[in-house]
Amino acid sequence: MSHLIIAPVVLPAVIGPLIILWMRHDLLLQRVFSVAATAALAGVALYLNLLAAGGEVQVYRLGNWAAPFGIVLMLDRLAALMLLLTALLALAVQLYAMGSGWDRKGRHFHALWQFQLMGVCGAFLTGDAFNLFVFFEILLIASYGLMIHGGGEMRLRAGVQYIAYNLAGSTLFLAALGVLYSVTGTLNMADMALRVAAMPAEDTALLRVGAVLLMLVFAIKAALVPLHFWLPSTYANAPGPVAALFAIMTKVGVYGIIRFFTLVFPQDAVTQSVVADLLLPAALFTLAIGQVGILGTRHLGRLAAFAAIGSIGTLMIAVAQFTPQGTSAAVYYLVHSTLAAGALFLVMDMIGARRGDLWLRLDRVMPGNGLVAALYFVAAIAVVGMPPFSGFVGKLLVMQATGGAPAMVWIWAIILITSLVAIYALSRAGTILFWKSFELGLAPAPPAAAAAGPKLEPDEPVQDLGDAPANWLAVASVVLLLSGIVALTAFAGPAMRLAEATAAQLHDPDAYVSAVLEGQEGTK
Amino acid sequence: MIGHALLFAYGCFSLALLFCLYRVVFAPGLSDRVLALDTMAINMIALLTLFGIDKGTTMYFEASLMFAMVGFISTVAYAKFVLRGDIIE
Amino acid sequence: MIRRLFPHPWLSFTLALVWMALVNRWAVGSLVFAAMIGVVVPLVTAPYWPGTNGYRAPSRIPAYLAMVLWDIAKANFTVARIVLFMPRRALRPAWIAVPLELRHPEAITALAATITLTPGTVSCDLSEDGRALLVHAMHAPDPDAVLDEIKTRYEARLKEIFE
Amino acid sequence: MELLLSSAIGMLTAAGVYLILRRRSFAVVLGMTMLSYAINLFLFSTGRLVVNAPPVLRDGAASYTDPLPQALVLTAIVISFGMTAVVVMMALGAFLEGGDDRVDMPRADRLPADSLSADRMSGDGDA
Amino acid sequence: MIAEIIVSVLLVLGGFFGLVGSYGLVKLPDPMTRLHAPTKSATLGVGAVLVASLIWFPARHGVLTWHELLITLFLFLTAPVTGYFIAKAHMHLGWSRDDLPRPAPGKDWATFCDPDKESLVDRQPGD
Amino acid sequence: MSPALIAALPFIGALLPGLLIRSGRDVAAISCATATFIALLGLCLHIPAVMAGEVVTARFEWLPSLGLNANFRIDGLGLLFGILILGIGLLIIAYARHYLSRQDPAGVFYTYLMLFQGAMLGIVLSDNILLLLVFWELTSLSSFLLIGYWKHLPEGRQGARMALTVTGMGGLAMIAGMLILGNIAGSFDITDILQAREAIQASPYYLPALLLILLGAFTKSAQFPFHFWLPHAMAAPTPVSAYLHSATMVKAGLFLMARLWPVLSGTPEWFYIVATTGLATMVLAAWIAIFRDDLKSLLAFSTVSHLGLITMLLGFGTEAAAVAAVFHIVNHATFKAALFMTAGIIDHEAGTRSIARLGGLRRLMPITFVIGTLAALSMAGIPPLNGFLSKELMLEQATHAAWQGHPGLVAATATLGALFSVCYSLRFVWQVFLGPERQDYPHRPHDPGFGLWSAPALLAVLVVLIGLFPDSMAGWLVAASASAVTGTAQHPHLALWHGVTPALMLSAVALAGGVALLALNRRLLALRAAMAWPEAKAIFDAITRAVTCAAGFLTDRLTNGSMARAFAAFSLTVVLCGLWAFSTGGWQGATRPMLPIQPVPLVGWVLLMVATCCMVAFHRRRILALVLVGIIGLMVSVSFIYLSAPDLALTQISVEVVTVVLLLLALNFLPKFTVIESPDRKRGLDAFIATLTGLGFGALAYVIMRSDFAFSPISEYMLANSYKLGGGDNVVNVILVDFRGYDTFGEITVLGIAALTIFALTETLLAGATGRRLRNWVHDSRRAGDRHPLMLVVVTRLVLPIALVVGLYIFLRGHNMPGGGFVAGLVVSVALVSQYMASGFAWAQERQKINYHALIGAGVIAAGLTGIGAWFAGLPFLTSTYGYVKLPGLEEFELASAMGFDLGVFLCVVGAVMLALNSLSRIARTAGETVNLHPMDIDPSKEARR
Ligand code: NA
Ligand code: NA
Repeated sequence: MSHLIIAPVVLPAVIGPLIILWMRHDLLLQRVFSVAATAALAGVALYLNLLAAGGEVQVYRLGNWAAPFGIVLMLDRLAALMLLLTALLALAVQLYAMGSGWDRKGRHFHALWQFQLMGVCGAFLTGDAFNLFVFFEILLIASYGLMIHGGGEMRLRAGVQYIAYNLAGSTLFLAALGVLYSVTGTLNMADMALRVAAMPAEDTALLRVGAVLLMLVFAIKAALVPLHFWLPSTYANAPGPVAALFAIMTKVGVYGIIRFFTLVFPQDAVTQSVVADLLLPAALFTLAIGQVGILGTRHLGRLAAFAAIGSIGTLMIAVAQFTPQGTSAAVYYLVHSTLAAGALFLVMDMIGARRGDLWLRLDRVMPGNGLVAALYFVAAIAVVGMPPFSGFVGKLLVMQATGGAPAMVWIWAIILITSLVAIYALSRAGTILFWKSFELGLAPAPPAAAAAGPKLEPDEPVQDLGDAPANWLAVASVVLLLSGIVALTAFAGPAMRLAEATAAQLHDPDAYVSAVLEGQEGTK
Repeated sequence: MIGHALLFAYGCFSLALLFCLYRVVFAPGLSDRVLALDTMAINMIALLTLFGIDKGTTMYFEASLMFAMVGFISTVAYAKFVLRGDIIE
Repeated sequence: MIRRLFPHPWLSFTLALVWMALVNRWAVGSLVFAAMIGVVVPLVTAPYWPGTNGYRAPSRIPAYLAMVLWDIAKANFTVARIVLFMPRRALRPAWIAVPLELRHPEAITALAATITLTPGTVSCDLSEDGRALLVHAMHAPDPDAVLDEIKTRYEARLKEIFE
Repeated sequence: MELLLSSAIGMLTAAGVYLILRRRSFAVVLGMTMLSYAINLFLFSTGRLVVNAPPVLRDGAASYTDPLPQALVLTAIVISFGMTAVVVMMALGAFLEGGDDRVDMPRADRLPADSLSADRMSGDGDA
Repeated sequence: MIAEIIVSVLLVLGGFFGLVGSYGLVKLPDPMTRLHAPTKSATLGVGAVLVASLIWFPARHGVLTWHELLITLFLFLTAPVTGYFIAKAHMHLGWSRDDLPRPAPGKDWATFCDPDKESLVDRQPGD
Repeated sequence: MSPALIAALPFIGALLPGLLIRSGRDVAAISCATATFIALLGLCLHIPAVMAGEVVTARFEWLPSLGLNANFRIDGLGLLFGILILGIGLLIIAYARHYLSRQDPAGVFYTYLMLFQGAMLGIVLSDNILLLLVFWELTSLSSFLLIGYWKHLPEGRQGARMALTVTGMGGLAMIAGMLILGNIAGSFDITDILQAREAIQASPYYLPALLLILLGAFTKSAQFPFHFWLPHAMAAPTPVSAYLHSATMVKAGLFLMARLWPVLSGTPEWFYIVATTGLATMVLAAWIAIFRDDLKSLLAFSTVSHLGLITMLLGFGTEAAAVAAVFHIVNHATFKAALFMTAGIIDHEAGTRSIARLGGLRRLMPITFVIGTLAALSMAGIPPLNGFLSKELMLEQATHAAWQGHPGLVAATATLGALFSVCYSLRFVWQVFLGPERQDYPHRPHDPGFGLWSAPALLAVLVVLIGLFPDSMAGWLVAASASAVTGTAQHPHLALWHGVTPALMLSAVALAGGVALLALNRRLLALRAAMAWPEAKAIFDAITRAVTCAAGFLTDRLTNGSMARAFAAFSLTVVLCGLWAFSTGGWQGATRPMLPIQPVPLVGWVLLMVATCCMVAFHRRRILALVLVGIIGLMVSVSFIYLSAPDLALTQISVEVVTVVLLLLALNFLPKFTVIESPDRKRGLDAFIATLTGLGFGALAYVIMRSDFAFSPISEYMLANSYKLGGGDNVVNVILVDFRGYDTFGEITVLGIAALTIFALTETLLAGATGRRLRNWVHDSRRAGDRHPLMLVVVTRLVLPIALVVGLYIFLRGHNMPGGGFVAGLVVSVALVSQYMASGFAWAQERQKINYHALIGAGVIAAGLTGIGAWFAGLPFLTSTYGYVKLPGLEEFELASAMGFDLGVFLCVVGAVMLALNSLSRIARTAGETVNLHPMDIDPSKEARR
């Protein structure tokens, strides 16, 4: 048992308060410590991946209580991978937040950032259903703070909706957990898996209700249709780097579905059909509505948000197969779509900072047009899943994984047709943004008049974004994310081997269960 | 005997609660409602104490104390709200 | 030194009593703890008690309390009678302005509390200079009698205690 | 007793849902409060009901109320308090910034202010 | 036995006063009169019940608890304040200063005086 | 040189212009040319092996689990196309160096060009159809960039997008087709697929795969009805048109058909789809080309026509036709690239490409005239140029083909196409170079420099040479290539003269007819005008506009920002899914007896229900609603007490009061009434949804309470071990701080974050527009005179210390009795709130500076450190311990490490609640609240002392 398993939670949980205690008046210190903490988190996550690569599920028994009575942390390949993905995304995006000056447009950005990481990491690590709820709440409340960072009417209005909707989601989460506890009498996921498997067939009604409510909870987080209404306005109005970080948040929902419906309610369980029957149609609608939304919106933030919804649709199509092949495709696509969505949001923010707003309309040539255009081009290719980037590979994997499925024709048709829509939409947006502006024949726009939101430290010279059309830190951050995508493409083979090993581990929950419930000598 | 007395007191305070509810809902002004709410909290304390006597436990004392505190603070808060708008000036 | 340690000795004593009542156990440990609380809590809250000083005759407080308790009990029967049996039309409510001789906030508060808890009267407001108390009587066919009772029965005694 | 509790849960839920559908942030907050009452009672009820049980360990006691759902409810109460506080503050902020307390996003969130002058826009195929 | 009688009497008394206090809330004609009923009767009602409990536990279970006394004292301490505030609120909402006796010529009751009056305003924020 | 390296070289070359652009345009061009040349050289090194019938391969594992591998092969077909791509690429690079103006960013151009070259080369060298797909889509992307190179031109943008959309559509269809094909064949490697002809053609998925793949091929090669994008792509600079739209990219579709010819062709489906499409495209495009005024447009439609020709040949499915197709690919590439470059020169020098404004250039631009005429005549199929040879072969094959049993039909139509071809080719020569010289050219035309004409000249030489010596010039390449296409060794005999064959007769007819048609030019124009066809671009635009509008409409209507809709969807989804899940499972019915209903709880129930109903009915009167919420909260707390859960009651009621304070603080600024916004019908629907949800949730609770646990709950262990292992009698508290302390750790973090968020938001609000608005705030109602009434201040002085003592008491006993850090924190907070209410926040805060930020931080860290402390004992996070301590003179008391944890909880709660309230009250203070110097407004003792 390595104490480092809990480090992804404890590290941000200590750094966050420390920032509040001692650094809340010193932005530089905050930046240094926060980045260092995120980098350390990435290091820890890397180590945990090596630890998990052995194939053995690692258990950390909090409070030294025996499972299923205490809370356990579980480290398997999926959890380790999600941690690493989170840390890397956060690190890159954090650089952007600093480079673009977003982190100084309000208070406590870095502390909230760390708490956000704490919540996400905790959610990935936990092996306890109720503890998952708690960490969902941590990541949610930190996300509320980050979402409204910088203020402004629209952002606050969107924030109210976001909170209200997710509060309802949290309520549903509690209901689901209540139902599951009322039947199984346990909260430990491994223990629950055993009890679900032992459930007599004539007494499954409540269990099925619990399973389906739980799925809906995760579907809200993942923004599956028809529970996606909260996402477009939220992501479109969130500060760019925050929206980019939120790319991992929808994945928490996906993670929840993968985790619960491979471990607790696996393929052969009486509850499985409940989910499988609902998930695929929802995923298809999600994909369609997301991709159509890319074309249907005139706001770049919403465009990126709909792209994120669409990618969730694709991802869930793979997940909904509940086969090792589908799951491995999902794992690969998950990593890709997180990086791609993150990059797209950052690029959109760069555009917004240079043009003054995010409306898709004819305007003067923006400063640094070529560079931003190049970044946009690459991000857009990645998002729509055209070659040569991982989106294409991921799409192929998803299509191949659904090859023999009964609904194959539907799946493929929707994937391909909506891809076309997205290609058209993004090319249209790109040509308007980067090409059409030349038609006006005007000189590049002067520096954006005022970056959105108030500046809190008047004594500190806040550089105007327009002054530095290519703030190197911001650009480097986007390039980092995009090079992640490139790496994912170039090393698709090893990545896929990892994904397959992950999927194999997920679809063989016995090892997980026995890791939790056996070998408990020395615990209370 | 004590049982009957308890029952009587239970009935009285329960009825009292219903009266208070009536006054909360049908009142000409906010001050009446706040008064009724406060009275409700007091009646609740009485009921709790009765319950403690009934069950032979002193475990509900903190709750009674909390109810008393809550009644006081929220009454003052509502009244200050009416008087000044801002309750913490 | 003692003054610094016990800025409000009566408060210290009260808090120690409250603690003992709370733990509900007579033991040396509890007493020690009560003493500690008696020192610490008044010190912590002392900033909120600016400019309060000792009272003239605190020894008369118990007698006053006993009287008030008796009045409260009486008051309840009075009020019960009015509530249950007096027809609405017969009620003679009245506003009474009570000019105050008391000056200490604590004394005024004590008077107001007494008025509220006793027969058919509620203290409602203070004048803007703090020299008069507005009292509402539930059923006062003769307001002057009420005023008189307040002045003589309560205010005079409180003045003795506080000022 | 079960009937009373479950009907209360249902009533609170219905009230909460109805209020949340009311398009104003204050009503939504009230509705959320109702929902959180409902879910607290619901979660508590998953331990099944026991009356007259001692609330803490006591020698010779036959049965206790299931303590685990209670602990869960406590956590839920605290969390929903934090959330409520944030949503109240955010609603207030939105009201102060925007001048009304509607929860619906205004048109300006989806469409640009000058969306009527189509010549500057590129909604059509030509761009 | 004596204790039981005392307790029973106190309980009946408490119940009676509690009921009367709340009944007064319903029956009495105007808000100011209504204020009288609960501030006293309810207080005494709950006071009687608390004292009953105070007597009952040592008599029946042999444990002396002072908790009830604390609650009673707390209620007696706070009841005048709540009554005072409710009265003020009511005056503020429903009464004109001309319907009330003046405290002194040229003076006014605190509720009605000008809040921005020099003597009341010590300083503005930022001073 | 490895095929993989050859394929990679252009991509490496693509990086060079970017890196070297500061050294000038020549360096960029030369670096690209070098990379291209090396690749060409490397390719040519394989010629001997390929001629010997070998297939040169290079294999790299990329994504083996999918079957996507970086496998490359060089066979005859790949070689042919590779030489075309690289050879013509080289010429284009040279040509473009002189063509682009000073204002055009050359580095960008070369980068795009090399990207395209690499993608194209990748297609023809791939030995894996998924890899081929990758390159296929890359050509779409890079051509998108090239077509839109002149970003200020609307035609460029629209053309680029149209090309991307149409070819992208084909590419997407091809993905599906390729996946099906690979799954039938069991491999995605072309080598393997080429062996699986029988399996593929027998599969039920053959037709779908064929259709999907052909959709890709047809769109890329601009076959009817997808031909319309190509002319619009002519907005690109001419080098691009010459390269992409004549020599290479548009041939990718042909390449694909040729590549898969062995496995897909030979079936009736193949014949009817491919040959018919090709034939129709050939004739139709040629007909359109006759009337084009723009030189590049004319050439574009002629390209479409010739692509149709080749497609038709491939569609015939015979080996001889395949040979002809391959040969025409070579020929078309030479003459058409030359023609495009010629058109570019004319445009460059004369300043226009409009035929109407040209004519008589013969004397002014003699070199261009010669090059252009040679290439055009070849296009027309005039002997002895190479175009004639392959056209002859085509016509011969056409005479052999029978369409639905009609032998002459194909030949006749093909001849018509050839006739049109003659017509527009001659028109090109006639109306551009011949005729009288004009005085109104936009620029005075003259021959360009060597740099610009050398490339087309070289191609023109090839046109002649291949025509004269077909066997020696191109025979070997055609043979190798055709062998690769057909899968069997081909030894075609290419010759200028085959004797008088039917093909020759048809050729003659075409030539004569073409000349005649040209003579009738004016009448033809009238005819053309009479049969005005809908413009393809207009249709495309209409479709995309309609789709965009529909998407906009749908998106706007669906996600219209309505919270009510989102929530209604949420509720209905939850209820319906839950209902469905329950009804499809088994339930054994109630197994637990009901507890009896007693009168007092019944009263409570009535209170709760009535209060809730009233709350809904009166919710628009916000303060009343708040009072009713207070009642409901009170009832919920009491029911927890009744159900033996005092901890819950304590927490619920104390949270309740803080919430009320919070809401009142907010309500000070919010409207006091909610306006009715929904019509009755909408409210009825909402009520229905609400009722449904309530019923569902209530029923669920009922079912749960009447069912037994299926397994014994883990809480039994907790009850059994709370004291033994956790050291506490209050099991709930032991669960909170020990069994599930980690949850509580998270929970206080939530609270802390909530407060920080509120604080941060307040700061932001006050720093912005809201702050300005608040500073000018006018209270809408009359306000009472005194803010800090004497009586409250005096009583609070007593209440605060008592409450602190009570808080301490609740904190300390929590482990064994109801209470604990959380409730204690709330009690202390409430006490502090009462102090603030009495004397004002600022006054109180000034007296006792409590840093709430620090409290939150310290609380979380204290809790965290208690957890970390266990690490030093080698135990997991949050492992607790407890012991009994005896101090001298005192009795023994318990000390649990969990108390440290609970202390963290306490601090965090106080800090969070107070920070939140502080933030809210700051808003009020900004709105003009005064700050008092004294604890109470009216203090008669002050005057007495004065
Ligand atoms: Na808790
Ligand atoms: Na009171």
